[in-house]
Amino acid sequence: MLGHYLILSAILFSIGLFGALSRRNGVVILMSIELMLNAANLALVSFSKYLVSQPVSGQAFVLFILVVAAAEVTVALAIVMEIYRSHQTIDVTNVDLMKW
Amino acid sequence: MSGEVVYLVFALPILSFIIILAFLRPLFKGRPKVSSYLGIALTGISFVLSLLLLLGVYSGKDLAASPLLWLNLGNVDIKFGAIIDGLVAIMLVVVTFISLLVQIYSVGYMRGDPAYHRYFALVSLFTGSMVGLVMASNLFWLFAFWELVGLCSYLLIGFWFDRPAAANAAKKAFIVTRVGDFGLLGAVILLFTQTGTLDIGSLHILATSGALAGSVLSWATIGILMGAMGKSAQFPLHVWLPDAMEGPTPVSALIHAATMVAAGVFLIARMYPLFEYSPNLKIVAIVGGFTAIFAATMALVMNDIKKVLAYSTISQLGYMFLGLGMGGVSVGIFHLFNHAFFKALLFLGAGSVGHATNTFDMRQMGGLGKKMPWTFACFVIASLSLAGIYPLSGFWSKDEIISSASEEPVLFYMALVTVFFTAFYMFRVVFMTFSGSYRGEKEHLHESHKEMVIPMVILAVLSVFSGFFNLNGGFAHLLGETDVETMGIFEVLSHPAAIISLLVALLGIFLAYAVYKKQWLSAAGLTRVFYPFYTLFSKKYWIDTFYEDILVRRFLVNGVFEFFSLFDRYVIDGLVNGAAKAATGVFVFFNYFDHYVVDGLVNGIGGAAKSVGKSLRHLETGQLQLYGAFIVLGIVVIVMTIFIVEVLV
Amino acid sequence: MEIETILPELVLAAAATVSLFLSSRKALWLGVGGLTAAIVLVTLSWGEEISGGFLIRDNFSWFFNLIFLGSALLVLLASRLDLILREREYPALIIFSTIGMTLLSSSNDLVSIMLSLELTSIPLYVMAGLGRDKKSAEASLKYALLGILASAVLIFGMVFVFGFTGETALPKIAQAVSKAEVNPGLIAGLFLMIGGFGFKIAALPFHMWAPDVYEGAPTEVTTFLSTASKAAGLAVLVRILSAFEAPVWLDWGMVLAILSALGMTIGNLVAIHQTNIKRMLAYSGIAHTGYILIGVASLGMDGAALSNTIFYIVAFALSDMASFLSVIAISSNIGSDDIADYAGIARHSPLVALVISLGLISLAGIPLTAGFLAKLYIFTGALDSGLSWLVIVAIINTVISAYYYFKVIKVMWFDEPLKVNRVTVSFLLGLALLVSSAGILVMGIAPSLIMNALGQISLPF
Amino acid sequence: MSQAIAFWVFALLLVVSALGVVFMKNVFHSALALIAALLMMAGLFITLNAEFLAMAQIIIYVGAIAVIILLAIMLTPGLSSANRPNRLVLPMLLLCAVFGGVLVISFTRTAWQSLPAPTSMDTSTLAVEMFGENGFYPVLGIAGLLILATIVGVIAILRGK
Repeated sequence: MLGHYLILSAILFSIGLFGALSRRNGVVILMSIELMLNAANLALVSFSKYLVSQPVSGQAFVLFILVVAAAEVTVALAIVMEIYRSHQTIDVTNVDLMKW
Repeated sequence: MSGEVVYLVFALPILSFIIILAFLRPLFKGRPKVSSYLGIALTGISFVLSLLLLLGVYSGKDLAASPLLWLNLGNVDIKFGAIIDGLVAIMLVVVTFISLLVQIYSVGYMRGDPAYHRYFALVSLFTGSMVGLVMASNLFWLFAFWELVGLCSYLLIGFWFDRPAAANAAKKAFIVTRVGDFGLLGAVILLFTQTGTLDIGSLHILATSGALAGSVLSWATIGILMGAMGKSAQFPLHVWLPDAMEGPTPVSALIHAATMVAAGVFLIARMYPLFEYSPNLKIVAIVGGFTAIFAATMALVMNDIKKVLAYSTISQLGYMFLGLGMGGVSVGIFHLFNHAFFKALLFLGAGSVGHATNTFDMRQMGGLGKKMPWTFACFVIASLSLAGIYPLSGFWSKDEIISSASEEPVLFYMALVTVFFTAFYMFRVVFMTFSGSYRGEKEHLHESHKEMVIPMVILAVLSVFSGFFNLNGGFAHLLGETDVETMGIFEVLSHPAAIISLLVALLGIFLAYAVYKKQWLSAAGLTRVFYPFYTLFSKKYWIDTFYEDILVRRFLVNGVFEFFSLFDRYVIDGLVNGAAKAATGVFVFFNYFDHYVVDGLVNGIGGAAKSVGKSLRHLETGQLQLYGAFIVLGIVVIVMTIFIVEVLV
Repeated sequence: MEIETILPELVLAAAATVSLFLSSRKALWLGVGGLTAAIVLVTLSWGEEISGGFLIRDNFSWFFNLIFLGSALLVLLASRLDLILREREYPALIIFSTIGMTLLSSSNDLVSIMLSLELTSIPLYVMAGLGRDKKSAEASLKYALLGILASAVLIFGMVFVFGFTGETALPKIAQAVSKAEVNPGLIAGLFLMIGGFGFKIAALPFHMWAPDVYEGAPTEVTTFLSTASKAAGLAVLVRILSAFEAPVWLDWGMVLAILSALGMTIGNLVAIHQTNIKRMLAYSGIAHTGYILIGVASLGMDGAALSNTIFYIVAFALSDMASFLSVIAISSNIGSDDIADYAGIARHSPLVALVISLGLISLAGIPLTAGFLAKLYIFTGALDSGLSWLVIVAIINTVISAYYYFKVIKVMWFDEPLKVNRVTVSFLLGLALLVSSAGILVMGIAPSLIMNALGQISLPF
Repeated sequence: MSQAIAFWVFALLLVVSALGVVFMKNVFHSALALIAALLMMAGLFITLNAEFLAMAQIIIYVGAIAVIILLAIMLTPGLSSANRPNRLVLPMLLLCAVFGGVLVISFTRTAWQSLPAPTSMDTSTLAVEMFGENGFYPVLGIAGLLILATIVGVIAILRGK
């Protein structure tokens, strides 16, 4: 059963990664990264159910990942809104004033 | 008091140099004296500290300074440490004391010079580097300070660099001493590769235990001797020193008495165990004996008072080498010790005379004894001391050298003849300068400022008494020699060598008296009789001409320099251009690679509908998602490679 | 956990929180005071070792804490007054980030590493945007989105490690890892984490954000990013790697060596063609991360590698600090970051030109500066660990890098001046410049001063 | 058995809604899909005996994070512009597929050190783990500072010039 959960976690992580790397909309990128963090949570919880001697340290870890995710998404959302204010777009492919 | 004080002796002059250059020169433009006060104060403290060190060593205290670790490379530590023994303590006292007096004297002498700050900064640096050289416990540091001393003397000799003569003299000093330095560098490298250490103490132990012997030791001592000959102006590397008179006179005093030229003698004394166990100690004596008489002959005929003193220094340094080679460390260093005082005094006196008359040509002087009584008295005392007249300081050390040379008849007679010459040329100077009537043009001659006179008086007192230091063997004892023959202040006159050299010296003074004071013999007549010799001496044996015309101009300029410029033009430029082209090429390649291959790959995979060229135009970097892709790609490549290498295989 | 374990952090947190309620100037001074107090506290704690579960305060963390606090203090002193007046949260953000760094270098547990890494990064994402122009906003966006992505990758790496060892505490992880057999999960976990930290320290190929963010962010923030933030990433990387030292089949040393070679080469080659000085310094920083990774790569093999690496980090931080602070001084006067506009600056502002030249000379690794000895130590250490091929690459790179550093120096000292306005430097900025350039010289001339302290640092595992 | 059924249901819905997040044309719909995915995740947590986490997931993720995102999208009209792929979509797909493959290999080929039987757990063991002796509570301080820094940061950003 552990293997199922882990493979699901890997799939979820890859979907999130794909979203983060291929979507133009900044907010969608953020949401995709949330999916990646959720994949990590899933793997952690399943580890703590099936493997780990201290059963819940994985769950505690998850709680802190929730904090991190909340903090990250809040700040990043504010930054995306700021970008919209200055660039009139949240298409990240158009944010390329600086290059090479 | 702990031995670490020695680092303070070194640091204070360096600090003075830094403060003057960094703060006083920009901030106190209008009040130059601030620099001199700072230099004098810090050097004064240094002097007091070295005196304390000397007293400590003298009273037999075991002073040691733990080294400061400077650099640690793998297994090799390069340490900055200090040796504290009698030799170092004596040298520190001499260096800081002469430097202190020279700086006090310079307050008057350099008054009004536009580069006053720079002067005091350089003198401080000079002092500091010499202190560093003296105390260094490691040949690496000794060599570093050796070069720094050379650099400082270059800067000070060329202090008035707008005078071409000064600039040339500085260059000459730098280049000629560099010839010797190559020898020293070779020796240092040789010793390091053969023994793996540059610590002077360890080298001494290796030499005395016989672990270091044979051709290595022989070549190393030859190299060290070359270095010493360059710095201490021994034949044939003596040519820079007379020209070095172009610097300010107090600097000449410093160079001749305590810093630059003393470094060579000190180096041999420092590395004495190596010389003792090599066959080359005799060579030191021969070089010294020959240089002594050789330089004295040229001093006979010079008309410039500072040139006479310069050749006299070379000659006296020859004595020191002779003393080191025949007698031992204490004999050579004792002469260095005494010589420091009276030679500094002679230069300061010459400076005082020159300051008054605006010339150093003795033909433009005469009769100054009445106008400048203090200078006159001091100068005569120093001359008597230099001539080796009982019981002034020069007598004692010179007597030791001559009696130790008595084992080798040839060297002994050369030394005696040199005594005669020395007495003659010194009193030739005294009579030409101070007696008779004034022949120059400048009027209103008067005694110098008191800042200039006081150091001279102090030195005069020391020139009289410093020789008594070794009466009961105290000096030799300080340098670690145990079986010292003591000679009382009167018993010494029963010594035949002493009597002979004293008589020879008096004969020289008498001859000078006869020719230049009473004119019983005419100088012109003497010149005519000894015409071939006169020409030979006054042309300096054509050695300078030989170096400059034949070696430098014909051979170096036309041959070597031409070769170097060709080398420079074709090889170096070619290399540089080639490297630049290669670098550009790599970058261009990289750019192309990036532009066509990387972008092309990315597009080629993705651009099913679009043509590659069109995509290239649109696919720009600056895309944050591309950056993210590289993060992921990096991890994928690393992990997959490791999987393939470690897991799946 | 004893209260004195986190006393410096408490002081800093109090200063940051209170400063939010003060006027900008007072906030600045409170921040300076808090940082100074923390520096004093950390210095007094030198040599003590307090171990408290999630945090371990040993000499390693004390020393790195000094680097962070010192950088933060210098950056705060050097910040332009208009930035401080306009952004009153700025001192608090810098201090929050610094707290994150001090905790990060002391963390002994994956959870606290994750949290303090976020505490370090989030204020930096915000500060990158404080320039309040398009470039600055863009820098902030790129840094934030990529940073979050990298931390998601990092966290996933931690998940693997947790899954394999069942522990979050590093000592226990080290224990479990030392007994492990060849194992894909552990490999993936370690390198996912290296990817996350590699982002933080701008190591190739995780570096691509750096030039854009360095260029767009306010130079004060860039300075902080390139010194303190990079050092923080390296500190935690070294700590994590030392827990993974035991298994021979997990050859991260070779991977880091290859990344190092790539980073040096590409960083230097691209830096040559930069026209913006901040961008040039960004690529130079990528190259220097490569040099530092030489030391990190030889951690397992050479006993002196740790002190060599930290020496390099300090030397690089000081040199980069001197360069970037001078850039602040110059660009706030001439209003440009283009190297071409630096022409002849030495004519009318020789002191600032001197400081930046000193910084660049040290970055290039010329003797008598910190950078030279740092390179010397790292290279000799790598030779002892048998990484001679890497040393050859590094030496070639050093030669290449001299080209673009000296190009800037040449422009400043020998080109005809374009603009006549003199670069004026505020007292505090001047002080910061003086401290950093004095540091470069002192380290270059008397390295034993700092090397002796570094000798007392050891790895916990 | 019932766990297996629940897993498959939640897993399927999770993957579908995750794909929805990425591929929905309308950003607003993407956000709704995110909420769905987060709820599915909570369900999976329950199958893993992590009831407290499931609750936290709903309160924090759905109740806070997702709502913030929704609010931001609704209040800032520009943010809801269409969710289009960039030009690199196919290489990215390949890259992510390879990456996912690497993750799956790592997960499946690792010999996880399994324990004989899953110990019973409930919320009280989590509480002990958090607040008991050697618990995680000191780290809460860092988490608190993190939140504070975040708030300050957001204020600094949105206050504007």
